[in-house]
Amino acid sequence: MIEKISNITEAIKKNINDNDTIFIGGFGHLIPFYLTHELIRQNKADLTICRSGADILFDQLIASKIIKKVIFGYIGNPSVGLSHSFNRAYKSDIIEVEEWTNQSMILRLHAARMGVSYLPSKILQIGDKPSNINYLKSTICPYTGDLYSAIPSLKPDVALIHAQHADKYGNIQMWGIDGDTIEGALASDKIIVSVEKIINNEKLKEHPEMTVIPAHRVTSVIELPWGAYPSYVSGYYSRDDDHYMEYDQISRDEEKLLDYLDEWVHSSKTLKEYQEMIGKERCNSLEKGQCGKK
Amino acid sequence: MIEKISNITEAIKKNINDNDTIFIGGFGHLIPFYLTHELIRQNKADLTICRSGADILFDQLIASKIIKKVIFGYIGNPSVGLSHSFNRAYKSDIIEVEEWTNQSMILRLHAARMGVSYLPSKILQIGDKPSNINYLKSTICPYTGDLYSAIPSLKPDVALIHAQHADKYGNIQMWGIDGDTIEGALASDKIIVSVEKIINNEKLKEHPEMTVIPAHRVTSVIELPWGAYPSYVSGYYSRDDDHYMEYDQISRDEEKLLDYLDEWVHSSKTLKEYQEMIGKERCNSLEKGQCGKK
Amino acid sequence: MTQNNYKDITINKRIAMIAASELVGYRSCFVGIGIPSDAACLAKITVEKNLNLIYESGAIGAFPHTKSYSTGSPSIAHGAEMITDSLSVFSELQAGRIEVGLLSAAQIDKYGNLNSTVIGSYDNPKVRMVGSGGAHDIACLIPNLFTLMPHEPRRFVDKVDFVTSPGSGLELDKLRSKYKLGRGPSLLITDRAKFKMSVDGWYLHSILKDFSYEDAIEGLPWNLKPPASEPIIINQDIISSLDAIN
Amino acid sequence: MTQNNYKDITINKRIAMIAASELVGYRSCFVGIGIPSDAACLAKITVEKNLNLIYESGAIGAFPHTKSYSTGSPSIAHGAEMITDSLSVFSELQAGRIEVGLLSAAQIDKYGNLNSTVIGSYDNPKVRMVGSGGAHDIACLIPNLFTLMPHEPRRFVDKVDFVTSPGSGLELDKLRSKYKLGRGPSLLITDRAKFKMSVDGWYLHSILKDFSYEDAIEGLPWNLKPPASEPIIINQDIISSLDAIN
Repeated sequence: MIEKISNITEAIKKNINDNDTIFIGGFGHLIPFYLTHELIRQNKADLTICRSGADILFDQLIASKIIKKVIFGYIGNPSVGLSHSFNRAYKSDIIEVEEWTNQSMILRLHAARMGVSYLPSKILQIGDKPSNINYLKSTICPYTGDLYSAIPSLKPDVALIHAQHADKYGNIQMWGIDGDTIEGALASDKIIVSVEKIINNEKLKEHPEMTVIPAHRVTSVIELPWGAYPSYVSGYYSRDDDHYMEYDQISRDEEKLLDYLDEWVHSSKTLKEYQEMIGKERCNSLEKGQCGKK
Repeated sequence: MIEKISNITEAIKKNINDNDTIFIGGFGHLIPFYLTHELIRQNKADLTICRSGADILFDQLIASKIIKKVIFGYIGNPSVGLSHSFNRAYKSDIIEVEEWTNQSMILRLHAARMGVSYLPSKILQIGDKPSNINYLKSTICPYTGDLYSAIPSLKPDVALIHAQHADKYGNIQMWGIDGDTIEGALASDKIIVSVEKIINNEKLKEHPEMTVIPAHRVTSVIELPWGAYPSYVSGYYSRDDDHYMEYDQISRDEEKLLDYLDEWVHSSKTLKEYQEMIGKERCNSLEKGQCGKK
Repeated sequence: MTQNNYKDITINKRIAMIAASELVGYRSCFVGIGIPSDAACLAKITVEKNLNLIYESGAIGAFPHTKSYSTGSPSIAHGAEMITDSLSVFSELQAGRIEVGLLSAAQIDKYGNLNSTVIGSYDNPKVRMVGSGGAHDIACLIPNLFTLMPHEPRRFVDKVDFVTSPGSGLELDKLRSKYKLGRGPSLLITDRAKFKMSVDGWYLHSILKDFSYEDAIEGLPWNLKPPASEPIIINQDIISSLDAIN
Repeated sequence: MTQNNYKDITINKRIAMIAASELVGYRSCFVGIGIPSDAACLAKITVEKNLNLIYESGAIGAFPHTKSYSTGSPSIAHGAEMITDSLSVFSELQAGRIEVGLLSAAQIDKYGNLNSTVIGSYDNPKVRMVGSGGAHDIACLIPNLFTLMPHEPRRFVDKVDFVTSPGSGLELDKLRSKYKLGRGPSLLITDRAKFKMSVDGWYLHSILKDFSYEDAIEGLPWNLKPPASEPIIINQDIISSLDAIN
């Protein structure tokens, strides 16, 4: 069997090109922070990033000026505030924006996953449409005459996601909150996955219903424990809510944010350095925190 | 919380009317034999039954003359042979038939589950179409001009399914092969579920990712161990392949089939009688047989 | 605690307690983080134990005991009866299988249109906010929609700057019927009063005990007559359980 | 075993061994029960260890060690690396994410059209069969399609009674391109020979060692010239593993 285990530098270098459209997984849970930071460290250019609900990882990518376009249903720092880097970029017109809603983003990915170029939906027929999606068209049911929006498919070039487990062949196991992570991964041409732990194939097959992406769809797997920090991983560690709140303060100020990125991204060239940034004490405390089923 | 536990007589009497359209779960695995036989015992009339791949349970319902119409993608006795009762009824024109393919049946249910009246698909545009679905229409993508079949939604009145576990509030847990069981259940207005075992709510919440239908969608839950025999239940008992093979011989002959139905359906008025028909020895052997994860 | 003056209760808890009272009889509720989540939890532990809380992250039968920042937070997953994906939850929403939804926003207007996208113009805004998330989708699709707003006059406007989540009223009702959508917001709950929707927009339905008519309409830009209904008195069970929510 | 006469091998195993040889280089294969499943298993344990077997029941990375009656049988679930639902598997199929498919049927014609629905007319058939199942869907959508048929002359016809699973050839190729479908059957494998598709239908590509040209075309209704290619010799690993399949 082909082995898919890679290292983060190679995986990102080989599989992601400037101008690619990248789906980034994680819905509160399992956000691939460390894996995605590699895009910044490698100074990729003109990327389009997409998902339904986007949080501070999107803000960091935008702040790093490697993003040409952002496609989303929500962008902010959940329950804390706004995405300040996005807002600055939006107001100064330095990024393209395509703004949908969470359901329409998920339907866009679902269409791609299902292999069709659009799906009918009742949403986005009333209310204001962001000017960026004025191109949205309608469709009509040939049986009932029902009127629908035609939600266009969105097929990313690459998905970056984080999960609990993989085997060396690239079968991915995940549990807990999914959101649109699996949908977005399966909609994408390439899938790069960081995991908390590589497990063996025999152990994986004890729970085939926990496998969410089959080996033959996966491009690369990288073992990156704590790779989802400051988001969380069910069964491993809790969410660092404080980090999100501090980020709100920091990201209001471009200077401070550059320092933050320097520490948490540029200087964290190895996973070990990232884990040291988090710190032993904080790790211990988050491991004891609420994080769901082992 | 509302408790959903019921007995089979009441659940079927109250919730299924003559002329209803009924989705029947089970894809090789988890076929709700005993629960569905109650339709025959209660002598319901003019039912429409539907699913993607239909096996000998459909044959038995058709033989019992309670079926007005059958909607399917496949109908037979898998790897053994034909659905003889269906074939007799088909040739003598005593049932209406609507014949699709497995994928189109699943998309019909998926459309209903998603709350839209059709979904676009590439299938059913070339090849022969059964005359019963000459009404199939096409649709065109307003962005790409791609041509699609418009697969019409199918929203059953009731779903009858079998699963491993439920709690008393009606949360349903299932693992192993699903096929279109969950899709068909969630597409339906009412959902009646037989299970191997009622478990308590605390135990169920230890594995929220195993819950496939939430309590508020479920109409009735009935504890019916061995209710999926002669199909199988992952973690409980294996498939009785011999029963399927014997059924092929029996169902070729209408007289013999009536005797079979008398024994396995009409005379099995209680679950205990059904279990006695299976027999202790056979139960023991099937429990030891291959049946997947506990 | 019955003798308590409702004015001593915090703003968020006052909204949650009125909203919880309105959830009696419902079985399934689409909730977001914040006051909506608090209100639904409060209903579930008091007056409507049959309510299933549904979050867009895919958690169903959830019951967060601690503060949640995201609909995907550990506290939402913890103790949920089912965890599925967002597609499934939004599909249930579009299929009309979720009975009631609770929404909040930065701005609300006379017809219940909600804005969580921009203050100012879309292309050149004064404030750029978080966008719809699932709010537009819920506002279009849910059969019964309650809007929850703290009584801060700047949030109440004649016309929102951007209609993220469409409202109701004569014009929109026609479109909602044409597109087979939900009937739009039927109720607006503030920390002082309850408003119901008519073809002409919100009218003041009833006022929370200990608040006056003047309190209820203070700074609101709409033309609101005194209510015909009696003051709102909250079920004692709900009042006693207010400490259980954040 | 190299000295063995291939005629001593059972019909089903001869088909499976030729088909297994053709699966080299593929990563994902949509398989049904019977010879298709046997062929894919044989390839997986010998010449193509990277092949992921995908069943319409939702089992992926499956590897049945005992006889399976249904794609949902315990033996299909047992040892699978992933169990998802049928919708997911058919979605992967429609999205062009599964590379190769194997199909069999009651009848096959010159252009690879397959029939598993009726013998005779649809509304008044001589024999009513099981219908498409997933066969139509696979034949429309899969990028590479191999058809597997025991050499029983009655199964080979000029025109099938009902096109359950559409084939290829000049007319259908145009439609396949118009609807952005898979390219249709490219290969027909019997227990005696291998046929490839051209715009004019099947041509005889090569004959299994120990069989003659006359054996290969015996009773077939098509005009088939002797093949240009050498006889088919099967990889020794495959031959040695034939006992592992049913």
